[in-house]
Amino acid sequence: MSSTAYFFQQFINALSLGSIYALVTIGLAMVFSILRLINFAHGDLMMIGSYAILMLFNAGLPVWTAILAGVAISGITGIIMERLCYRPLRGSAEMNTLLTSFAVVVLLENGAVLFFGPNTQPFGILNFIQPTLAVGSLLISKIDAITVVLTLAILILTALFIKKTTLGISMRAVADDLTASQLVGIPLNRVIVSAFFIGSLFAGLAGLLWSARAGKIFPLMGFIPVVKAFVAAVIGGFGSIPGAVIGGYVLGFAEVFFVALLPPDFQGYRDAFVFVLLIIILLVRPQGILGAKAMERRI
Amino acid sequence: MILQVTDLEVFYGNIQALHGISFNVEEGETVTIIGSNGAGKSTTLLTIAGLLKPGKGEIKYLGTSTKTLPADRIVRRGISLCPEGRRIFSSLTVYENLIMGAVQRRDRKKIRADVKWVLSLFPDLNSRLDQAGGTLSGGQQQMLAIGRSLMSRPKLLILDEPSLGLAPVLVNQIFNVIATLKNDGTTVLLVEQNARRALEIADRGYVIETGRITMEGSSTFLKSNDQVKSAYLGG
Amino acid sequence: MHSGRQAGYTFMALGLFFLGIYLLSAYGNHYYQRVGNLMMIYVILTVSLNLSSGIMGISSLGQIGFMAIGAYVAAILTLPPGLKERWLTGLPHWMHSIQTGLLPAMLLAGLLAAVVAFLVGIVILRLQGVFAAVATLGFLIIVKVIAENWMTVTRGGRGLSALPAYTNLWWTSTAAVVTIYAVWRILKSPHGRSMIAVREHDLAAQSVGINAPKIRLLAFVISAFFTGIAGALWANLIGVVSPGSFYLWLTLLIIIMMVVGGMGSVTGSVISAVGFTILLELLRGFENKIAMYGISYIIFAVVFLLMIIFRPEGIMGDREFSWRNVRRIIPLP
Amino acid sequence: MQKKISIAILAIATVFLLAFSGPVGADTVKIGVIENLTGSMASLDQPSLNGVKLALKEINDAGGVLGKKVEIIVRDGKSDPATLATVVEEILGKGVSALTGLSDTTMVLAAAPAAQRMGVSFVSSGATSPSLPDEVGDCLFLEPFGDNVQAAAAAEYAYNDLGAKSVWVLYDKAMDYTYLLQRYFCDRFGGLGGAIISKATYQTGDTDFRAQITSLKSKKTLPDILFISSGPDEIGTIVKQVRDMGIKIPIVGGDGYDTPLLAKVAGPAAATDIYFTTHVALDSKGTKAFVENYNKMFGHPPENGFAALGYDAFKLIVNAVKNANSADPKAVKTALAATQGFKGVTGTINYPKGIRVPQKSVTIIKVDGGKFIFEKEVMPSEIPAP
Repeated sequence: MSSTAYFFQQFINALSLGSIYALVTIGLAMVFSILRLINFAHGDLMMIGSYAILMLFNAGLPVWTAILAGVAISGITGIIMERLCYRPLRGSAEMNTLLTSFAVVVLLENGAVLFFGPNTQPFGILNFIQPTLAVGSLLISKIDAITVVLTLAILILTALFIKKTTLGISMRAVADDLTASQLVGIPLNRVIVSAFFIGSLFAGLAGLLWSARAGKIFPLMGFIPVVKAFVAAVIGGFGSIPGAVIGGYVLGFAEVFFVALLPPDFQGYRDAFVFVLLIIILLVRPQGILGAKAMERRI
Repeated sequence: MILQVTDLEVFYGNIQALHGISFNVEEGETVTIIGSNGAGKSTTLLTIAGLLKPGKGEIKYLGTSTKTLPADRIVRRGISLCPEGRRIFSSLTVYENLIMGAVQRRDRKKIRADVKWVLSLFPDLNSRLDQAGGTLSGGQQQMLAIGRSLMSRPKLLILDEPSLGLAPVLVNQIFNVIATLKNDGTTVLLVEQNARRALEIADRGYVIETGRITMEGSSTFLKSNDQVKSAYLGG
Repeated sequence: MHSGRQAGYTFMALGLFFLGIYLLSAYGNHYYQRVGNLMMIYVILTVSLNLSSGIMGISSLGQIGFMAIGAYVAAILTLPPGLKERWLTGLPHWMHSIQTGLLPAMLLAGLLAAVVAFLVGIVILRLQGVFAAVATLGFLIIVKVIAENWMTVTRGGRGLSALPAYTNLWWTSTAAVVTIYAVWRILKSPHGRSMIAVREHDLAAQSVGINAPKIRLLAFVISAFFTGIAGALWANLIGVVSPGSFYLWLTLLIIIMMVVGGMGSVTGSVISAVGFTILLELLRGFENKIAMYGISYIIFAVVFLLMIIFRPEGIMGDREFSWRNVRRIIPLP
Repeated sequence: MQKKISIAILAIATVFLLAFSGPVGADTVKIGVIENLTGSMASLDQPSLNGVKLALKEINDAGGVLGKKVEIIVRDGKSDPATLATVVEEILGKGVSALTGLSDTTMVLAAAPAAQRMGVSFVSSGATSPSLPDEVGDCLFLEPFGDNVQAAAAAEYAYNDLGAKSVWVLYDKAMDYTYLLQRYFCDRFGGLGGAIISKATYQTGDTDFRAQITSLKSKKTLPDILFISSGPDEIGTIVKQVRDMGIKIPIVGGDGYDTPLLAKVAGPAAATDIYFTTHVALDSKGTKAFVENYNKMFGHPPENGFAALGYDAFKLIVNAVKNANSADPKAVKTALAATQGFKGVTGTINYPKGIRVPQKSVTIIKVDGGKFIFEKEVMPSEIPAP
């Protein structure tokens, strides 16, 4: 394998990993920008979406129906989560809502252990599109290709939604100035519920892609992606949706090339490196690498 | 009577900000509330707008109570508060800011017509529709804020310190717009530190001090009152 | 009430407490002793977290990182020399022959945790609110990754085992009493008042001459010191330290204990740590009875959610225990 | 308010203290089972508990032991050392004859010292670190073979039977088991004259191994085999991604592969040309009954090899109780140490004098098209020191 081919192969790895991070991060950032809530339970929506898809598929639904229904279940779970756990806490200290989201994680993960059992389960429902695509000496797994294309499509749709629709503009307005947006008559609950719903849909979809790549699901699967998405959100300037996307890709690339370029003895330090990066960004560029001036006052 | 406030009491935690104030606004009137900093003017307005919940008292709008309604429902009923400090959406464009003012409305065609109308009131904004709100000058931001409030087509427009921190030329411009609105028949509740200008334009006025209404009457009466003169009109 | 009499009550209460400890160590079975030890360690952890998070208001999710540091320091110090030589080749040579007792191990564990807190604090304490929370969570993960990867000093994922079981109820209860006393004294001192002032209003406090960054760092470092000691006690109680032991579950547990007890209340932290230790054991018993494993954590999470929704200030708010209040319900002499 | 709460807590505490200090009956033989039924280890330990339950049912259906029924006292360690150290005391307080359970070395190290102090034997059902018995003491027994034995068997099989002269190693850095396995493998493979091209690592919970695999692909000369040291939860994903990226080199590994997940996650096409060492071939005659009964009792076949290990460990203890003709922990310990020729599902167990790691033969399984095929049963000729 030539070094250029090697580089491109790693590039594709990073692109597809970054795409999933971006999908997860958008939901996290959307909710954060509106509520200043870091929702750790966001990752568990990936888990719930994946389990729902698998169960519906096992119950005999056609693949695509199962996927649509499963992703929808993830979205609805997000709405329920907001209604039961976060709405009663609206306006209380940031730390309290953060801790609440931790408690929700404990609740959902142990609930899943109880309900689905602790064991890893194979997730092969997309296996019929498994084979790889050979481009020259490059091998692209089709699931990667789908991930990248699907993510791009969603990103474009999201951008249009945020830019053009009243609801999208409302979300930005609420993120900008909560008080003023109430004064002009933006229905706050509807905007918050929408943000949770959309974010949770994306989480469900990311769960599908994540599980399809890994080929398995387990009750605790949501935690690592949400922590990573967290870092991605910080890289992009917490709360900014374009930033979330860029942060997701930057993190994907950083992780892949960290492992690719460093000797094995240091590969284990990957996550430490990721978090050192996070702390440095928080300190030096708290507005994220996008650096929009408007983000600064968030800190 | 479009707005009737009775014995309103508001608390911030344990601190009482309003000690039972009462006032009313008739349809088509322009009413001003004057008072010094911290007297409770903004608190009163935010309570009417539904952002603060009253401890005691009643707020009646067109005969029905609004004190338990959320802010967005109050806007839909026809009250629009243009807040102190403008609070425009700085990362949204001027056009988007205006659209947000009409977020409760569904009549797209009329909204577009109203954007034109607001732009005719504030021609300065015309060339900046795609500019981010945060990049506007202070005066333009104030115009945008008023314009945004007008976009909900309110029956009662509440303006909180619209002239604060503006150059005299701009103050004139703002008050001219208020006069236009008044002539068009909009009911306006105006809170101002610039009491002289406020009393010039208003039909009636109230004086608020440390959370209580201490004086009320027609603008002419207040303008000629010695206490008002010495405290708010610079002797 | 006369202050001398209050001191008298306090000494009597302490006497009773240590009598209880004596009875438990002499006659209690190992299970109750174990629960008692863990209870005391949780008291230390919760009270010291309360100093930095509750009283000082630093949103820290990284506290358990200091516990990990303390536990590893103590483990390395108390590990039998033969094993040290075989496993920890990265240590300087002179350390291979050293095996300390618990007291020096505890103190050094606390000190090193404090030093790390000082260095980390200089950097991280510039952040506020959720961003501090994120950064400290990052610190926790970094500590775990280092513990997993620094093979020649921490033995990686395999952890350090065969540690002497030095820790007993006397050690843990004494350390808990010392921690409570120290944090209480800090809370009642001018430093404590400065901390509350900075927490309540940073700028206002600075304008009256309080050095806010310094006082935040102070609280962070002292809190890390006691947390490090708890880590040392834990290491020589359980007998094995591994990277996964000091992670999210423990982090969440002590934060919940602190919040439920009341952020800012030392009394609340003690009540809550004691109460939760018992509650968790009871829930475990319940879980065994119905054989639905995992339900205890679910109940635990629901209790916390209800608490934070309906009584966000916790059991005690920021009030403290006083003999005066006790006299109101129980007629003391 | 807070007073009421503290009084309530005191009351609850009292009730709780009373509730757990009931008298210990002598009409049953009690065996403690300590497993991580929740948390990160649950996917290994829950099947292990199921194995124990199956064994219990079979034993009691056949009349128990010493004329008494056998009773298990199960506690969840929650994959948390502090909880483990607590629940083990709780179980020991109930007068058990012996303890079993746990599939991870660190977890055993947290739980077993208390048993050692009380002189109650602990048979680790799943942990395979050969140095474990020496780290804890004479009460600790391994049911499975040590990692050094299976790694040596894998190395000898790779070198001699597969003709491999070079290897690329990928291992999980966060697990004791995976670290030791690759270390012993490299010791033995190097000792035979094989070359270790390079090593790469990952951590439990990772789901993306492409960066490591791509760096393997970039090597000038590819190795003859890949030795991938992984736990049961990751191996399927790794195999899938290795094969997805077009690498057809044979893969060799240890008993972590012994899970239906390998074939199911990777898919039958990818799960080919894989060789691993394990305790037992689940399709062989000796295990057929076990698999069927397990299926009958739990509604699904064994999740992984830990089910069989838990089953055997429990029967091993009951066998010792029978041999000792006593439920006294000391007698059971002596009988355990003297175990010879105990036939379990996972092989025949002998404890040589003074050694509490069984001398068991190693089964080598070949995976072809997702099917596990018994290859051979071996005893390595040379075993690296623990």
